[in-house]
Amino acid sequence: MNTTSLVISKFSELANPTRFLALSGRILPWLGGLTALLLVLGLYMSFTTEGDYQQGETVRIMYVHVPAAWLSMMCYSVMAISAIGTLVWRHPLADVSHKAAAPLGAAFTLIALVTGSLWGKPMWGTWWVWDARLTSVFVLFLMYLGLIALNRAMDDAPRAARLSAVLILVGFVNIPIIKFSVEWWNTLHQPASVIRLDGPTIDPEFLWPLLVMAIAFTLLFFTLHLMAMRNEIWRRRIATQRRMAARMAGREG
Amino acid sequence: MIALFLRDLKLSVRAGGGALIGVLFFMTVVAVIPFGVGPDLNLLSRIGPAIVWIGALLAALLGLDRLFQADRDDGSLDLVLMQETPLVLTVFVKCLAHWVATSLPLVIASPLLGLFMNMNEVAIGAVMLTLLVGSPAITFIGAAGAAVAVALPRGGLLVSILVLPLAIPVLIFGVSASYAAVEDPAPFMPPFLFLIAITLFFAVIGPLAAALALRSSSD
Amino acid sequence: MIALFLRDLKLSVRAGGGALIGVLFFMTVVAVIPFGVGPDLNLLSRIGPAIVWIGALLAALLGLDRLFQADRDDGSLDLVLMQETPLVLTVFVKCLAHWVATSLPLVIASPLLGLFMNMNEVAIGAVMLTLLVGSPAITFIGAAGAAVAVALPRGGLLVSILVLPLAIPVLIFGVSASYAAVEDPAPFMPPFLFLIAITLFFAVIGPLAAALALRSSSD
Amino acid sequence: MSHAFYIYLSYGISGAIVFALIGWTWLDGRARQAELRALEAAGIRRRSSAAATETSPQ
Amino acid sequence: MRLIAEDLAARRGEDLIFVNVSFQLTPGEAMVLTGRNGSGKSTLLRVLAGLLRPEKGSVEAVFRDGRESRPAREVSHYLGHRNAMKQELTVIENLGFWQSFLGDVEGGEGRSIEEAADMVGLGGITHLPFGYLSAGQQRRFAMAKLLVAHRPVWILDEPTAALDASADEMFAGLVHEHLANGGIAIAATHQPLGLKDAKALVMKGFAYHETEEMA
Amino acid sequence: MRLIAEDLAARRGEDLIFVNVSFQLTPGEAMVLTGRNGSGKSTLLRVLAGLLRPEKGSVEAVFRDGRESRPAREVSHYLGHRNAMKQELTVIENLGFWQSFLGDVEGGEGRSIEEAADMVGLGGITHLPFGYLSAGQQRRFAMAKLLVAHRPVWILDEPTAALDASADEMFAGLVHEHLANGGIAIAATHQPLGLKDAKALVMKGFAYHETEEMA
Ligand code: HEM
Ligand SMILES: Nc1ncnc2c1ncn2[C@@H]1O[C@H](COP(=O)(O)OP(=O)(O)OP(=O)(O)O)[C@@H](O)[C@H]1O
Ligand SMILES: Nc1ncnc2c1ncn2[C@@H]1O[C@H](COP(=O)(O)OP(=O)(O)OP(=O)(O)O)[C@@H](O)[C@H]1O
Ligand SMILES: [Mg+2]
Ligand SMILES: [Mg+2]
Repeated sequence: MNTTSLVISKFSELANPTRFLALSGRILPWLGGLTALLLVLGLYMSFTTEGDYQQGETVRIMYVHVPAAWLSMMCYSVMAISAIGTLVWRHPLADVSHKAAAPLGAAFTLIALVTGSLWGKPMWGTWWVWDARLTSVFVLFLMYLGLIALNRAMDDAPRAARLSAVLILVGFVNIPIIKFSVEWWNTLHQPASVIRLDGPTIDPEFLWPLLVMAIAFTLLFFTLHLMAMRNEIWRRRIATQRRMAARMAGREG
Repeated sequence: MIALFLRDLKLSVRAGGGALIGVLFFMTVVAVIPFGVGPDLNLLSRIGPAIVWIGALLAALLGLDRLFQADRDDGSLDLVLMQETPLVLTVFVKCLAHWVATSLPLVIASPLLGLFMNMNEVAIGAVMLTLLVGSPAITFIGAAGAAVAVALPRGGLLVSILVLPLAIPVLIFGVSASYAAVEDPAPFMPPFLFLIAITLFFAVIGPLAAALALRSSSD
Repeated sequence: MIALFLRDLKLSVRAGGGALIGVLFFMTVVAVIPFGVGPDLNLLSRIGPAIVWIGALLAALLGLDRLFQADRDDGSLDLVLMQETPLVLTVFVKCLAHWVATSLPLVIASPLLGLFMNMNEVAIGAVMLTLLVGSPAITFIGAAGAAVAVALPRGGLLVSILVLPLAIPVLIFGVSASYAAVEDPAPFMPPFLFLIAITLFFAVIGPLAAALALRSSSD
Repeated sequence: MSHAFYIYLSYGISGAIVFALIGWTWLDGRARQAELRALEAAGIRRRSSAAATETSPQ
Repeated sequence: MRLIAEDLAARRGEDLIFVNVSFQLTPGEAMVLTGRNGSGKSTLLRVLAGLLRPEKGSVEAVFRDGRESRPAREVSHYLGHRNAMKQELTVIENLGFWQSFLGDVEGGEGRSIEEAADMVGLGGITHLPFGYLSAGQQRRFAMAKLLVAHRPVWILDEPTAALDASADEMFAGLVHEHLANGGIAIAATHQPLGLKDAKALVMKGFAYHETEEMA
Repeated sequence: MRLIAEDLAARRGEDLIFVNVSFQLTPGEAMVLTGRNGSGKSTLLRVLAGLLRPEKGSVEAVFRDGRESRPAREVSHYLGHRNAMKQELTVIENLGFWQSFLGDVEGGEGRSIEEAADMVGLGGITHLPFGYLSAGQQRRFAMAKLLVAHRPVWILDEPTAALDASADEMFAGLVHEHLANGGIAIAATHQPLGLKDAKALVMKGFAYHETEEMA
């Protein structure tokens, strides 16, 4: 059998992860530095601005809560796009992408849940209510955990990637539910005041720190995502090489 | 296709005991709740529809994970995947058979449970109707989970975790339609129509996703 | 024996089961409830213990039927049956492994779920304690059912008729002990002691019956 | 409990989660690279690097 | 009708199992696959049956001199290691199900269940539950499944494992008749199948270190 | 140690499968069981392994000239049609489990897992999940199971189904070594096993009409 032709035909594909590693290695320091800078700036701004006359000092929780909540949804969207990449183009990087993103999404969702609860206690008088917004976020958290569990339960990486891609796409219905739950059902939770069609209705006093923090969180997500993807690629390489080593040993022995 | 439907029906009656274990579990749930809320008949009849719906939802999960696994284990799944008939259709028929074998008995048993929960006639009728319309949605969405579970040697709990979050809307609209039928101000039709819409939606999405998962998990 | 215990544990953790999944499953079930009965915190805390117990029962039932079937299908059961070690002991160890893999995580997670259901500290403690003591009974009695299921390839129906009615007393005593801990007049100890008695009884009867069924089923 | 308590707690927990995330990703990467180096040292080279050098002149 | 496989390559998990497998079969031709354990026979058959997506290449059934082509899986029977029969159902129920589920592909007609059972030498015990049969009897009825619905291509994975000597002959007879009627058969085997004039393909297995460039 | 089967009879469902089977095997002896499909080979082996209760008769392993006897099942390995290995676990985990679960019977010692894997010709891939192996590789590891724990009696049901030619030799070698160490082996088979000097027992199957008087 002619093996060189195969090596060549596969070479274009293989170039992808390799090129990705090289490229991301160059970008990462810059991205990380920018993230750190913006995070510091955002934190500074969120502690120096005025409090709200109605919500008092607790409005500062918003600067963490809202970016984390946005990120929890954005992360899922990133995963959904990668899932399409897996199913339609069968791109190995897409597999890696949504596998690496799931723990990040779970973490951001957890932050949104925790800060939301901590905000709810002084504002609503309770840690937790079962309203549509809160519950749909909780469901999102469970879906992240379910996906992580699914990925861990299978050691055949390409197959696990395809299956979780199907699930990610089916679960995407939850995202619009989270986004619009405050409008479809009447809940305790705030309706959107920043991202809406007729422009933000929020006081610019709060808008600036919020925006800076949101950008900082987004960059943080991308930094971590790139790092996690690199880790995942390395993990697969190691696995393949281990198998190969064992098989070669088996042949010679 | 009819052959497939009949075979699956025969199998679940003969081997799984699907119908009975579902109904029994259902009755167990309903029997235990009064311990929690106490013998307050008013309260019971108030939460009745919700309990019946939750019981039905949980009962539908039992056995769902084996929907495709049994076929994989004996090699039938291979032959099914090879055929010209669209896989989506095959999955759809399998879902129907599963629904008839496990959920339909629940629907039929629900009036009895409504009586246990001291619900009035209208409420019982409404619960039965919403169950009849809504429970297929659970089966369809469950099929997607079961198809994913085929790749796993023992799907069990994982399937339910993947499926339950998606089943929540069904529960919400089913329960609210049942309540709307009893309480005057709320109209019955909007949530009920929504329920129908969800079922139709899942009847398309579920088999599609399941077919996709089956194709990509075959090895 | 320890090897068997570890293997069964590994299998259920590896194959899409495992502690994480059990807890997740439980959380999903609990998260579903408020959608049904509505976000009334008082009501939730009242039905809380019952819900947690039902969730545990369901989690125990899912996958229990495959306890011996998986071993029979791949031929391991034959080898297990041949050994000198008493079969009762083997069954007992398998039950323990199944309990550790699926029920114990639930027991450990139950305080968290209690919080979600807005239960107070005493109720949470009581539920946890009763679960710890009562859930093995469900596993043991389920093992007998699973063994019968292996014996009768078409005995599905029989199993469900066998297992659930026997599990109901466990559920009832567990739930009523939990409530007794919260509500003043009712004493906690009598139902709790009863629960312990039931568990001990089933810990003997269950494996014995299962061993008997397995021996007479082999073919 | 004052509002400050809730504010600092929420910043504290968020910070902890973020740091845990960063730390885990970082350490994971370090561990993977170490493993790769160990494999390299054991003489198992990726075939592709060899293949790449073989085929690139063509 | 011809069966054309072109430049097939397949992987299992992360490892390439074979590359560059090409062949053509015309009506009446058979091909026998041999090779060491783990050399990729079953993998190739599953690729032909459309159950594994090939890494590269294609398998097609071409009709009317290339003017029409269909995926090979739609015109094939696949008999794998597992029998695809339900233990709980009787043989009649099992075969009846496959007969009506599979249906006939144009160009031929399936036999009746009793006739098929007679042909595999087990007429008269079709009323037994499948789980009550011996290993060899189960395998024979799995072969009867090939007869109850018509498919021009048979893909067989170690069909005669568990069969006794007389059954080997019975099986060779079945395949010869199928070939005589213009069928095509591909079988992986470790035992002589008694098929004369069959093409042979020897799987070598792939040296693993040559294929690792993907990771 | 001797293995003594006396006047065995067994039924499956309602039908008697065989009657009056008696034999004795002493250390170093092997017995090969042949017969048509469905003639009762597997049934006899399952009776010997204590998995089916005989209708009549007994099977015993006798030690020290009859002064001590144990049920044959406790001193036997049984290799049936199914491999008794878990798809989800790696080969090491599978073999390790059986090694410590089965333990050694006095009079011998099991080999280490790697050694056993080498002996069946598959050293080096024991870290793979069992489900990833080809049919023949799975069967070989099922044989390795016989080596990791010591049992004087081996009961083998079609051990070489799915094995390639080189594996047949490997298997014959294993059995010969076992016999040379004072073991006993009983195998049902349709293929020549390459065992010289083995006793032979041909199962006839019981003509159904002859047994109806029992019903
Ligand atoms: C655990 C409880 C909570 C969860 C899971 C949660 C979840 C979310 C989510 C997902 C968003 C993003 C919505 C969007 O982009 O449209 C959001 C935004 C927001 N949340 Fe929460 N939240 C919780 C509690 C609270 C509490 C207690 C408050 C304050 C009283 C609050 C105030 C806000 C505000 C002001 C926004 C920004 C809305 C906007 O301008 O778009 N949240 N929350
Ligand atoms: N579980 C069962 N219940 C009832 N009858 C059975 C059962 N298993 C096997 N039989 C019948 O017992 C007879 C002997 O079966 P057995 O499996 O011993 O045959 P065998 O000699 O091993 O055949 P093969 O070569 O096909 O493996 C067969 O006629 C079969 O139909
Ligand atoms: N599901 C799987 N995942 C990963 N690798 C697999 C899987 N199934 C098989 N393999 C590997 O693929 C290779 C080829 O297997 P295959 O089953 O095609 O061999 P075979 O030629 O049929 O062997 P046999 O004669 O033993 O049946 C083997 O090395 C095996 O380890
Ligand atoms: Mg094979
Ligand atoms: Mg046999």
